[in-house]
Amino acid sequence: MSDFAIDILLILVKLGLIFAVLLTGAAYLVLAERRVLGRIQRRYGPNRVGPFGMMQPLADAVKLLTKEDFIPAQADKPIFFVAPGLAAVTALLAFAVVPFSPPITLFGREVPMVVCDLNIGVLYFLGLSSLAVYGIALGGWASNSKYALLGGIRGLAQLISYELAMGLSLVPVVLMAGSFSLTDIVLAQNPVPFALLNPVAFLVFLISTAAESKRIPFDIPEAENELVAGFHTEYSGMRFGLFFVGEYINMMILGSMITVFFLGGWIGPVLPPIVWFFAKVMAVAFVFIWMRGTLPRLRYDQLMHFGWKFLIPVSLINVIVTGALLLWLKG
Amino acid sequence: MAEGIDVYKRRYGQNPKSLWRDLKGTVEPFYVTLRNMFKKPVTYQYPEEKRTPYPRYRARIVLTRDPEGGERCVACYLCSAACPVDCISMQSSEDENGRRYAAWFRINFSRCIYCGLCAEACPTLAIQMTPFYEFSGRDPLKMVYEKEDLLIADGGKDNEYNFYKHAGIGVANPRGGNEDEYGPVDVRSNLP
Amino acid sequence: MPILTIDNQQIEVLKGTNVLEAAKGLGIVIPHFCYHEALGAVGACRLCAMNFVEGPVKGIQMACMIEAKDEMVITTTDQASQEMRARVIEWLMMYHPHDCPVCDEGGECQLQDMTIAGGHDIRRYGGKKRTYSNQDLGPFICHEMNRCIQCYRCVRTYQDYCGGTDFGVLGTNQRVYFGRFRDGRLESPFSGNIVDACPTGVFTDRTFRYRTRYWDIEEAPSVCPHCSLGCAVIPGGRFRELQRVRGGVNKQTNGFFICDRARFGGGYGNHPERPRVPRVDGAQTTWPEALRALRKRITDLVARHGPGAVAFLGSPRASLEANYLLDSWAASLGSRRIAFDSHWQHDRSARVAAGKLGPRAASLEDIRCSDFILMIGVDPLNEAPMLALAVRQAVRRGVRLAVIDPRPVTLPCAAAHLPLAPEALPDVLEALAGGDIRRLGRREAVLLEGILEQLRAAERPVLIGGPDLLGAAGIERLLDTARLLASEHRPCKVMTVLAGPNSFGCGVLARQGPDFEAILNGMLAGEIKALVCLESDPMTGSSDPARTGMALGKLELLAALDYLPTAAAHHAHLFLPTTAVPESAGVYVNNEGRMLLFSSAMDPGTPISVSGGGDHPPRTFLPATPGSEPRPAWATLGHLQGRRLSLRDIRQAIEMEHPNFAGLSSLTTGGEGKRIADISPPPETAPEIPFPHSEGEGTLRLYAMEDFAGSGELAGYASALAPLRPTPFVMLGALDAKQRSLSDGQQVRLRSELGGVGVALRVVPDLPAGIALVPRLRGTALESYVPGRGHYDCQILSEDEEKT
Amino acid sequence: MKQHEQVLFKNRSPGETAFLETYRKSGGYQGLEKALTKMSPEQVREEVKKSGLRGRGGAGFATGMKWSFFPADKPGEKYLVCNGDEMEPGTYKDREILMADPHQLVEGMIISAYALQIPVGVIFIRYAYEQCSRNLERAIAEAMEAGLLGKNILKSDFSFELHLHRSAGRYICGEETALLNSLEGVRANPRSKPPFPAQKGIFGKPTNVNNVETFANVQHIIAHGSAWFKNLAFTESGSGTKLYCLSGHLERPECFELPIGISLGAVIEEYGGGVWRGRRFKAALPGGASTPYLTAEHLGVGLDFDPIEKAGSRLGTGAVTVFDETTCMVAATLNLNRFFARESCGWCTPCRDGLPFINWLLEKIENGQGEMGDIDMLREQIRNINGRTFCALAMGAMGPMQSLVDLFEEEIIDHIKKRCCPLKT
Repeated sequence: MSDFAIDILLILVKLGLIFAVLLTGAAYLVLAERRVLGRIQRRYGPNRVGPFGMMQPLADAVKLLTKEDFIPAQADKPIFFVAPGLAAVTALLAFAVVPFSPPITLFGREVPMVVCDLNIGVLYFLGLSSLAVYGIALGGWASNSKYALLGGIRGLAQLISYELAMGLSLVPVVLMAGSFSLTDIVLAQNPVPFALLNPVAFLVFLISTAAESKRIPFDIPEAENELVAGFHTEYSGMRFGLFFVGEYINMMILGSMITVFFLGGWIGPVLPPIVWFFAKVMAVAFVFIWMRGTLPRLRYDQLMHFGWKFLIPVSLINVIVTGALLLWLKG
Repeated sequence: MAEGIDVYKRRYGQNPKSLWRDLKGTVEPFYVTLRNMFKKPVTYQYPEEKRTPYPRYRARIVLTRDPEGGERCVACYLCSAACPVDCISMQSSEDENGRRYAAWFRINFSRCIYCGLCAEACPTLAIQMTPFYEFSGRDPLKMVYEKEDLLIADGGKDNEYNFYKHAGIGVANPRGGNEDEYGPVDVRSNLP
Repeated sequence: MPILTIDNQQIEVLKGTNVLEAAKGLGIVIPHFCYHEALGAVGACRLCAMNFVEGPVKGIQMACMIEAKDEMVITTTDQASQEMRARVIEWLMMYHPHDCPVCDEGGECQLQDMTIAGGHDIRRYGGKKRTYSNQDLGPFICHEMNRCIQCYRCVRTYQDYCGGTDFGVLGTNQRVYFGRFRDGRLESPFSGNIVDACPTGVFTDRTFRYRTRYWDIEEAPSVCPHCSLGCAVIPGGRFRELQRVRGGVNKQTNGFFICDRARFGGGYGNHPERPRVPRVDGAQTTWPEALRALRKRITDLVARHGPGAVAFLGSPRASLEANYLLDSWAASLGSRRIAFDSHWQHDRSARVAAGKLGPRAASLEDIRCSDFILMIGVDPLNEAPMLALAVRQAVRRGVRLAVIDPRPVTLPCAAAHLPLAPEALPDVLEALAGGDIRRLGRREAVLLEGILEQLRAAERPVLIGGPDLLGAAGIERLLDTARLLASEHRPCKVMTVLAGPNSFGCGVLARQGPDFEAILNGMLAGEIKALVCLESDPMTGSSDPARTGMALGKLELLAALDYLPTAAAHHAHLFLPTTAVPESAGVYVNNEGRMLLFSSAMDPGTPISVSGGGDHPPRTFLPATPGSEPRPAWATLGHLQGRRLSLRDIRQAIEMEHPNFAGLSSLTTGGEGKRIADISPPPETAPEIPFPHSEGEGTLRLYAMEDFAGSGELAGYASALAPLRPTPFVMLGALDAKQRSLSDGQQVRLRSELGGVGVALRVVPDLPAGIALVPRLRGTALESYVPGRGHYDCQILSEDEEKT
Repeated sequence: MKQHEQVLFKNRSPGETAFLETYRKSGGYQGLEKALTKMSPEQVREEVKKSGLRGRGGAGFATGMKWSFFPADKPGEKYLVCNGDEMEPGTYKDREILMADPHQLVEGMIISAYALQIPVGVIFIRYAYEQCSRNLERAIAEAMEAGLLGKNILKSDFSFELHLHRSAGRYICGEETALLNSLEGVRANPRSKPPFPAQKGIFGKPTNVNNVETFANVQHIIAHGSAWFKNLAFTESGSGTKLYCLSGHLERPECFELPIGISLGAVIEEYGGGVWRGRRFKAALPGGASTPYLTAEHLGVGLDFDPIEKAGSRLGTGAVTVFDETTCMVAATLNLNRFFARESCGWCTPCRDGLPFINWLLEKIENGQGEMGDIDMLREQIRNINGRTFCALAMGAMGPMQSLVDLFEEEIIDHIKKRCCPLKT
């Protein structure tokens, strides 16, 4: 067996693993979210299917798969079919560059614990998160429904707006790490994570990712009580499921990104690195859920106002200040 | 950012306390929700734990009878008019004593939303809500109740009321025979 | 045109308008009970109190009693007038029973509305309530006196407006009672109007008793199909059943009221034997099947025998649209054999009226406003009841009324009656037109002299005639007389009473076309193989039922479109169900040429009371409504011609083809309608068909006449009218009766060419000698005596004579 | 007891009726002769106008004025109607006239008919006045026989026929338009005014309606002149004499003919013999059941139209009903109101249902179940009935009612506070 073949095999195994972990993770994240929200509201949440409701994700999946796949009469069918997949796939692809552990040695081979350690990982991540916009914009457009269209347009505007702040908040990270590779960024955070070194960038990134994932308090594109269900109003069955899963995968991706960029990735004492990594991701996910249970939805103008007039200026200033400091330090 | 501060100043003046209040207002709820997460849920675990509803709980509808055992319903159509989901239908008719009653009376419980507007509209206290809420089925037709299914042998709430004794048109009592009435006028006499 | 200010808004009203109406014009509706537009203001209820601040009268006054004058300043919202209204309502409600749930008026009760509007919410009166005993007022009206609020509307409607005498006010003070002297049916044929007039539930419709609530009824403005006057009615249906009919408002025709035939005779569409499913050769089938069969059979016949083998029969009770489509269907097949009324005399009369009536046509409103009325050969109460009421309104104003008719014409008002034999009527008309009166008898001459004098002196005289006795020729002569009597400054208007609600429209469509007599001859000769009947029954409708029956028997194809279980529908090889009037929309052209729109109040279908067998509705659910197969005749006829037409399209097509109907497509329901333009040239009058008369020993000339509830085709199928149908009788003059030593009430034998029947004898004092009269009563032995056919020779024998 | 000049009661003697012979002896039919021979109709009307005669039927409208509205000079059907439907509680003056001297009415009507150029007259008399109508029948027959009635009266061009109509018996028939309806044979409901009877009366023809006493005065005015008539009265504004029917708690409840303007106190003390059983005076109805009460402070008021109106009441028919100190005014007024409620024709709501409502209120108060709010309710009822009904019947009922709440409010409050009638023993 040639090295190349083994490399390919390893990549496939990693891919499979990541795929399985991500999908089950997303599914159980749904359950976790519902349980946590339940507790915040002093109820139990789903606890009927299996012990502690553990089988709930399975039941949901079965339900979604068996539901009627409904297509509106005047919908733009090809786009309507593609949009949910686009949303889920872009979310999944981002994981290709996430390193969740230092390379390990397996049968004498050093195996990097990342599908593909791109040297421009940050740019890859930013590019994919821009592509995610297409999923909802096209889904909203293709439904031929006023609610979906409005949701799609809102999503478009929101995602593009917050991408700027997100990108700008990553510039200090790259400056500090001196690399676009995510592995390098993680390694650069030993022993002090960037969250402590540059809390402003961390907060801006946290808020922007929350907005990117369209979660409360930034769920303007869905906004049930204004737009029924926003861009996925007309979707049902597994197509809706793809949107739904995409959102939770997205949440995990963004959690991983926060971990990688600001929380020091797998780095931590005592426990094996991979456990650290997942613990940090879960902590971020919990923060997102907690936020959802606490904050009310922003108004559309407040959202835009906050993004353009506050986050972007703050992150710009932060870039300049960080750059100046680094110059002075290295100076 | 500069404009953001301007807006902030316009809105809150120069008072730094306002900024503090806003920050606190953003962070404090996180504490509140976190605290609640560790309290015991208030949920009743329904099929295992059962709750006794209050007597005025609005669930399955019944038709009651007056103290003499007659049907209280006079088929006035007010309940069907009040019903927001149009689940009540009936046909009024007249018996040999001049008493108005429902020839048939039907409530489609698979449509009913138990809002209680019918009971509120009922002028004769015939239609009443009971607290019996464990009431569902898989066949919609089995949820369509006819008069025979709805009638109970009781007056329900306000047990003593008998509409025809107050109506003043001489169905239960002879004409002019209610306690708040004079006897029928003799129109052929001009005597006082 | 006084200008006055009400609640700070100015309004200009016609002189003589009362303040209440003026306020209504501004949208300020003040509660009132005793005031009614048709009955006038009497100031009894004292509810319409307003505060007159400036002007000729001051203080709290009853708005209905005060004529609007310039410079009046009135408030309706001030405390004093509001308090007054609240107190009046309180007084009215002192004794009102607590029975709204079991009252049929509930929901459309003016008292309920006014009580809320008047601001009275809690009964403060704590004393005992007055009660009354009720009366049995017959099969149509329910009486519940405890609910009475003494607005006097009923008695003003019944006595003053409708001229009834058996109902009135009894007693005084708070014991005023509205009823009859003793129990019994209200005798006036307009008795139902007190149901509409009563603002609360004292008088309710017994046929509608406990049937449904106002809010559950589907109502739509419609036109009464029982006679040719085109009265506005509002039928109401629920559960696919006609529940009731109430009077509509059309100031040009009926005004506010309708007759009992219109009100209680709406049940024909709910007849238990109504055919609701298409039939081919006696077997029920589906619509597509039936339509295909009809089209195929007719195409085959045309192919085999030419287009002349197919004849068509329209109907005066079918809508204008349906008749028009039948006409265009016939034209598209190339058949010119189409008639619109199987009754020869009625058909011809309608054509004459349609052609020659012109601007001299009198509406009922013209009659109410006229100042001299001459009725000749017309019996309004039986032929067109609301005409009698219109005439009464004129007579109430002091207008003179003369009636020339052999029948004992009963009217709800005073009239000078000149009983002349039917043969003499055209002569009378000629004499009136020409002024040569001398050649008539002395007694007649004296009376006619007086009539002629008044006719000449009157400013707005109206002549009224009917086709049954005058015939088409007589109608033509009546129109000529009116033309001669009119001058430039003085119109002399005419009203011709026609047979059906759309006779006039049929007359316009028929023009010079053939009549049913020609078609009948064609059928008998075997030239015509097929007849398509649109909502008409030549078996009973034509003037000679026996001959028609024979002719129909020779047909290869009899197709009928109808909603009644008529004889023709029963015998038809191909039957297509149509919708009854309350279920369909269309246009009728009434006897004065007024186009009147009616719209559909309900959908056809088997009533729930039938499908549920009187108990609760069946517990099965079907996607289709049972019995909903009937389709509007116009839709079916359009379909048969392969045209998908809406009513609007048809109306526009009618306008294009017949410019007389200009404005048809812009009509709206519930309006006053629009008179059609005149036809030119008027159709030629066909020669009269003579009926042989053998002046044998003891032979009488027997004329059939209309009966209020017994003669009409639709009325015959309305079960509610049964109590109004008389038992068969024959009328004979006092002299003739004496000659035959017969007495009033005696059971006699009537023998004529149609056979012998036993009937009761009614002796009438001033019937012309040698004449006997029978009403046409459907469903009895007198069914085959058709009015307007001319006379039958008959003998009247006592039962004993018959035996020997 | 001071004797005043007797005009209408000239021929009155107990138990007897003066007919033609007696009447002629006392100067009867001289007025008619004078009018027909020496005077034109205008002159007669002028004389009556000058005399200041005011209608004696209750409303007190000047007769001369009323006659001037009548289209006397227009030809055509016209009617003269005498209102003898005397049903006001306490009033019996017409009966006294007709029992004593019926020819006065006949002559008065002929002169009036001459003055107004009316060919037909009708006397509408109360059903219960059986003897009176017999007297009238005889008087009419006698006058016919003597050529005083019928065609060409006293050989002049003037003809007049007079009919007697006995009412079927209802208080509302005393209302002039209801009376006309009653004469036409329809329900005796009042008609709306305008049009007034002078324009449209019976069968839509001009009709003049006057009271018995008014007509009876006409012939005396014509015979003796208007100046004489005017001088009969005590007061400047009044004229003639008036029949005062005394009733109630008096020693001598009889009918007296006294000059107009005599004081209430004088009538009660001098002619009525004072309040009975030595009790004190509490209140009086000065003119029948439809006039407001007068109290002790009004004893000096002259019984004439204008002074009584100033005192807050009306002269009405001059039927003085006196109540002593033991009378419960609530009960007395309730009794009056029951009468009016019963006699309502049933046409308009405030009268038909408003009066029974007040009955219930007063009964409640009288039985001690009243509440303080009831007085307000009573006032509110009076306010909304008074002047807002179709005819004047309910307005008449509100006369004593209004004065009850104005003058005797204390007594009503007493009823309510003590929860019983304080005067009931």
